[in-house]
Amino acid sequence: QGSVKIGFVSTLSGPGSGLGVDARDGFNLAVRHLGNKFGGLNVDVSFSDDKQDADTARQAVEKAIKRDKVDFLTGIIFSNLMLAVGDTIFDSKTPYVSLNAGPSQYAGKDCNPYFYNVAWQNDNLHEAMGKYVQSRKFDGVYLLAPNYPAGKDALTGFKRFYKGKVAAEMYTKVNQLDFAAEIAQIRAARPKAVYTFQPGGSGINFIKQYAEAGLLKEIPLFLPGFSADADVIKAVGPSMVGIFNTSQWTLELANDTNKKFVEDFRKTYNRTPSLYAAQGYDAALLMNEAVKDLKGNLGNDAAMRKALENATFTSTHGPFKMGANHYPIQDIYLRQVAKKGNEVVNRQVGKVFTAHVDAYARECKMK
Amino acid sequence: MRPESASPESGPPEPALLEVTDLHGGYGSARVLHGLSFRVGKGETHALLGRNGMGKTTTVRTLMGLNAARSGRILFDGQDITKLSPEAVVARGLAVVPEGRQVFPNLSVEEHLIAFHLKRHGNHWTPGRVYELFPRLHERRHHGGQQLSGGEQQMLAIGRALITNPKLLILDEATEGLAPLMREEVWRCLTLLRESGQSILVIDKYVRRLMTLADQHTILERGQVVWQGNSAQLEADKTAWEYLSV
Amino acid sequence: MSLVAENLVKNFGALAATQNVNLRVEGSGVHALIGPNGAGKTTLVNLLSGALTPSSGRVLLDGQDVSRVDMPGRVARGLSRTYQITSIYPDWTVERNIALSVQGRSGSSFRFWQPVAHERNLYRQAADIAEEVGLTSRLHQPASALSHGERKQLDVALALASQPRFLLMDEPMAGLGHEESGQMVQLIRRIAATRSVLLIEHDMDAVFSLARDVSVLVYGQIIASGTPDAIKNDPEVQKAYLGDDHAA
Amino acid sequence: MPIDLILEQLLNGVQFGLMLFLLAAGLTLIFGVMDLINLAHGSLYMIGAYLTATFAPRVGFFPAVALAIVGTMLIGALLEMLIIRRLYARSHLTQVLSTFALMLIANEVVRMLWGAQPVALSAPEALSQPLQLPGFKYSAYRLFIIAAGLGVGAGLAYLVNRTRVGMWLRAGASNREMTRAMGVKIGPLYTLIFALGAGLCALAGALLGPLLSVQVGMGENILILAFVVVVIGGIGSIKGAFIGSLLVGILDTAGRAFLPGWLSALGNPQLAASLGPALASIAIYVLMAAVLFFKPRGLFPARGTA
Amino acid sequence: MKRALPFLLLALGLALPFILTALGQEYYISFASRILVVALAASALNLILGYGGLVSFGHAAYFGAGAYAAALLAAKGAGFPAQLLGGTGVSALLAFAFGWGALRTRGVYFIMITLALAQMLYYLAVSSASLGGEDGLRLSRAALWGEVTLGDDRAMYYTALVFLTLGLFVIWRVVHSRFGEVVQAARDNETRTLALGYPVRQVQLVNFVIGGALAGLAGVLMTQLSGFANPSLLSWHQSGQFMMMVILGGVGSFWAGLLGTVVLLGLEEYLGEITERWPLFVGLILLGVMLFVPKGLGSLGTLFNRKKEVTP
Ligand SMILES: Nc1ncnc2c1ncn2[C@@H]1O[C@H](COP(=O)(O)OP(=O)(O)OP(=O)(O)O)[C@@H](O)[C@H]1O
Ligand SMILES: Nc1ncnc2c1ncn2[C@@H]1O[C@H](COP(=O)(O)OP(=O)(O)OP(=O)(O)O)[C@@H](O)[C@H]1O
Ligand SMILES: [Mg+2]
Ligand SMILES: [Mg+2]
Repeated sequence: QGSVKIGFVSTLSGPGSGLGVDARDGFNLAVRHLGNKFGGLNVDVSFSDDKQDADTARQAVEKAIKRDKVDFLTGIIFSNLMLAVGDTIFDSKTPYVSLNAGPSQYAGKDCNPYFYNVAWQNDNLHEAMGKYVQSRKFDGVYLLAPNYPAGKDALTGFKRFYKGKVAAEMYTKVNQLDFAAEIAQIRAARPKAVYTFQPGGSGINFIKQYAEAGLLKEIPLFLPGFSADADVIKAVGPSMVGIFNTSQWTLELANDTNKKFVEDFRKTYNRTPSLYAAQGYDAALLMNEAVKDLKGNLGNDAAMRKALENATFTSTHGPFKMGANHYPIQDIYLRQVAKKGNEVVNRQVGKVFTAHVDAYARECKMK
Repeated sequence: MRPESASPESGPPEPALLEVTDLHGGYGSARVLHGLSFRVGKGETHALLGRNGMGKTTTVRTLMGLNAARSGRILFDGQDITKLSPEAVVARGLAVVPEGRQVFPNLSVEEHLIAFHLKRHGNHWTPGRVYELFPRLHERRHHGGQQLSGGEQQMLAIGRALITNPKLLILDEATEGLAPLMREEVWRCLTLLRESGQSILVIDKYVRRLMTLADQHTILERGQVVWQGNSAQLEADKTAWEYLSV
Repeated sequence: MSLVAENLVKNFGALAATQNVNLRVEGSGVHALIGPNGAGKTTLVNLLSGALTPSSGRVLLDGQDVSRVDMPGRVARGLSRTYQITSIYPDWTVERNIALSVQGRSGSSFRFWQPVAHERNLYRQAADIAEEVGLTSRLHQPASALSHGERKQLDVALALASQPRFLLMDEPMAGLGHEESGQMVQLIRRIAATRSVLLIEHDMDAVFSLARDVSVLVYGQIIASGTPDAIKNDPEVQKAYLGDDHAA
Repeated sequence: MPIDLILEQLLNGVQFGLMLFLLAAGLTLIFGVMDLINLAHGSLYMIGAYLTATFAPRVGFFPAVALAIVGTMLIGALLEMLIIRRLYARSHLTQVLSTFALMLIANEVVRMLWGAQPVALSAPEALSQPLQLPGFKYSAYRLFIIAAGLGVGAGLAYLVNRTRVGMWLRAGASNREMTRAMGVKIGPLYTLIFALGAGLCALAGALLGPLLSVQVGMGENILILAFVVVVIGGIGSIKGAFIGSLLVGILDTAGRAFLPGWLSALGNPQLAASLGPALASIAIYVLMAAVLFFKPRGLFPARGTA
Repeated sequence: MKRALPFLLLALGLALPFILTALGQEYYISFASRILVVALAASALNLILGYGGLVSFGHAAYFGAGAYAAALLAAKGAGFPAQLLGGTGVSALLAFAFGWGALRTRGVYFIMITLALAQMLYYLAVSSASLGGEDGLRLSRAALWGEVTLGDDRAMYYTALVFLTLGLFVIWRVVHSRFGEVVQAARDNETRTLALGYPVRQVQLVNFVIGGALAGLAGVLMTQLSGFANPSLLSWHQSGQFMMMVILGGVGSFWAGLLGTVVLLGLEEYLGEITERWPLFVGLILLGVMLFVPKGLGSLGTLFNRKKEVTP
């Protein structure tokens, strides 16, 4: 009996490893739920650590392709690493199922038949928050992001849907530790709301300090979902209560897949799942669906592509639909951090987008 | 080689302060000391002589516990100190003015004297007394060790050893680099120390001067004792002077 | 052939280590500089050799102002020095130590390609110089295994190997035993036969047997200059430096 | 810009500087005084923060800080006796690689014990209300950090410059053998001081934890800043580290707070928005390069040490 | 034995792809190329650090600058030779400028100023949109001859092997020349070297530039190996890694760069395969080596050599 080989290359050590580990755990859980079989074939996953370094990622990917001859690749968290390994993967014609990285290049002009994304296009959550903040009609929003292209993209995404007044657009250092200066500026500028994107540790630093400064009660803070998910809540604690954020997935989504995922994830790993875990889970579901559709016949390129493009299954956030550029077309929800019992979690408080298509899809001419 | 016999008339042996027996040692695989024996009596001033590279400094380092002895025994004040660490040796009452001064560049003159001051053995030496001995140091007391002239550093090294109020003071080329007047100062000071009952082991190239200062002399040649005796015997013995090739 | 200090001043903060020193070292032979500890002798050597820049005043080498010329520049003009506290390459063999110095005066050191080990003449000259200072038997030993006295000899060898016309020697006898001191005196005499040597030394026997002229530095100032005999009998010098035992 | 805001930003700068000083103080003590380059310093900082985060929910913040300090000091002492003491006599480079190895090990051990995700640590309730200063309110907790930084600075300066222990330490740094030959028991002394340095790391970790993410590897980027501070000040000088950290803190904060404003006042706001933070990111490195260019041994070169 | 070593190594290098193919481990050809490229950069650092005694903690700056220069040139359509020249030249210029500033300082201050200069470059690359920010620049593999491009594993491997051999040969000649003698003298006793009449700073600067240029060359090769230039090539982690390799290999022993790279990358690769906790084991092994072989693995070789290599 054949098996389906999967290369899972992710950030499993170093400061960014929290995300990679969550995604991996979610992926593993799905594999277990499927009885270690995708469409009847045994699942054989090899994990490797990219150390959040582009060249290490490229090497790991090459190894998976050339040595392990994998049928699918997945796992990369960070978009800059994705872009570094993309060409290698596409040249080898191995389908890649992205469980997090959603660079605009691959959504638009560089879209590729071997790239499939179950998570989002990077701008999605920013856009959703832009739309929600717009709907609240704030008079003056303070925008803050780190000074590098991804930071600027985030604010561009936000402004694509937010058309109101921008109190200020401020760029911070990459990997910034202390935000006292920025917080003082914000306080002095008296905006009606603050939107920021700060990746990784800087994000946690910012929220902790914003809360510590007592500003959370004075000026509401809006964040993209990945800056206010279970991992961040665990790190910051109850002072986060009240923060709004947007996400394609929430703990409370009432479909069976999600219920089972959340419940078992908690049981197995003894922590609340994050959206990275949900995305990892979804990636496995997509692969399973495709293999099922192919009836185990993985060799055929065109058939594989068709199977992945047309896969229909219930993901952790409901029925999954792949767009023409291989990025999901999905609903995006509004969440708010709240106390539930003696736990602090993200509550689902609304829906911002229904069947949202990303902004780059138009530019994609899929070959 | 066998030590030239010191004459039997040198009197009954005083209780020895330091007694070195058949000492072997060196640096790693390089053997320098080949079975060295000598003794320094209480209150005695003892000179260790020999040409360059004969093992005088190595002997001192081995006494201080800075080099490990390969075999042999060092008794100090009745206790075996052969295997002790340098700090334990100092605690027993040895102090050294090392070859090459080795003052601490990042400590001021005053700090050298405060930091290592040990109150014991009658508590004779204090920073104040050291300044009396070397007024020049007093002028420079706030200067760092590195800013001192060569001679000033030498004075400081002596002061630093005295301040531990040792039972046995070891001076390895303590007058090196000192101007004649200053050198005289040191000799004068050693004479005073000697008169006050301080035991001293001294290494110096001014053999003539040592003859007026030291009670006993030991000459080293290639890590072995080749001659021992008192100043009068040294004065008289031609073979001894050959070892020193003066 | 002349080395001249002209109104040299060097201040370390408030301390005037060199105060308006005028000194002239000329022709072959030994010019001794003596003075109490801390008088500023080493400082003067540092100023003359270019290790320190003067606060004011000039250093003239063969009539040319070299005050702003760096140490390598002065070596190229034939001025070398030894160190009071020996300064050598402890991990290198004696031979390599000296060869390095020979190399400095025999062709460019910006040669990247020829293996230096093939330059036999460097090592031949090094061996000659080792012979001259009495280190032949130690030629292939690492300098770290030399005794204190031998290191002094090596220090002199390094200076000699750079073929100086002027040699500044800062206490070459310090730490040498009687025999070695004697050898060093011979060596300096030989060196000084064709070169100009400024000798700093506290060993008065050596100074008076070698020097043609003697200058006395006290508190940064030259208080006397003259022939050895004149200096020996100068009461000022006796009071400041020599003490009684060298009188007459 | 209103004067109050300028004052507040200055205070922010001082505060950020003292945050760095808490870490830099221990670093300069170990690095300048014991002549040991310790890359694992950041790991001890991390351990301090994790221990505080672990104890705080059970015993409250301040007792947790005390426990973390004691715990980290014990770990430090153990580390010194088992490994670090073999490194003093070695070259700086050997120390770099060995302590880098320790850092890898510490990261992995912490990950095994606490997991890969960041853990929570909040400021104590008692310091949650801002204090009214003339002109503006300021976080009580950040004021507390300022006080702690000043206290640590004064204490260390006294220890190193005024006490005999400090003199022994400095002597040992320049010439270990001679210091032993003067009767100083360097072994236990260094264990003690290393533990003290570890304690300072723990204090820094505990106090910064409520403001910064407590996660694996948290010590590494901040360690670089601490090194910058130490080097600007002059290695081994507590005073230097203090002034250096204030300079870095104020420059960094001012760069972020004022530079974009000034640049846009000069013209193109678009350019200012991106040039400002770019300059701010490298400002402290420019400062360090400039200081070392004109004063190659830092602002306050410790006497006689290289 | 000692004379034969380089030739044995070269023979092994030439044969390696065939051996790997025979073993069915073709994937490791590309891994071996990476080792060769990184070893070139590490050996260049060994020239500065090991022989020159200057601990440069900003070596990634020259490595990364070479890479970015090559990527920019490639985007303009320049071929491989132009990229090599351009990358090496840019790094040499950069090393000249940085070295000129940094050589005023010594010891730990030198470590930190080189770090600072490299960090500036890093932040420049991260925040500059025209350099691609975090994502960096992508480039397509250059043509070597005819149809063969450097995208081919073997072509890349042998290209890297040629340049590593060349680089090591240059370093060997430099180290054993008159110039190299002065470089080492300045490391062991700077004051005396000045007093012997050597222009120490100029010599060190030239040596620094040679090292920087070789690192730039390695950077160019790196872009061809990986297909991109990105900020992590400039980061302090990268500088640190080069340093670790040289120290592990044995500072100032000729093979330090190669040895350290093989061992460190090999360990990471091997341990990464068998356990997720690889950093723990890498750490333990490095610590063990440093405690028991403090002068680095290269010093083990001197057990067999009569002539002692000199280490600072
Ligand atoms: N660190 C060392 N390693 C190896 N050999 C050494 C070392 N230090 C000294 N030696 C050797 O040990 C021998 C004795 O040296 P030592 O310094 O004890 O002589 P010394 O009598 O004090 O001479 P000096 O009068 O020149 O100071 C010499 O031959 C010297 O070469
Ligand atoms: N770098 C420095 N900084 C401050 N003071 C210094 C420095 N170098 C020397 N001095 C001071 O300058 C004076 C002259 O020192 P110098 O070393 O020239 O004396 P010297 O005549 O060579 O003495 P000696 O015979 O003892 O070697 C001394 O008082 C010394 O303390
Ligand atoms: Mg000696
Ligand atoms: Mg002097």
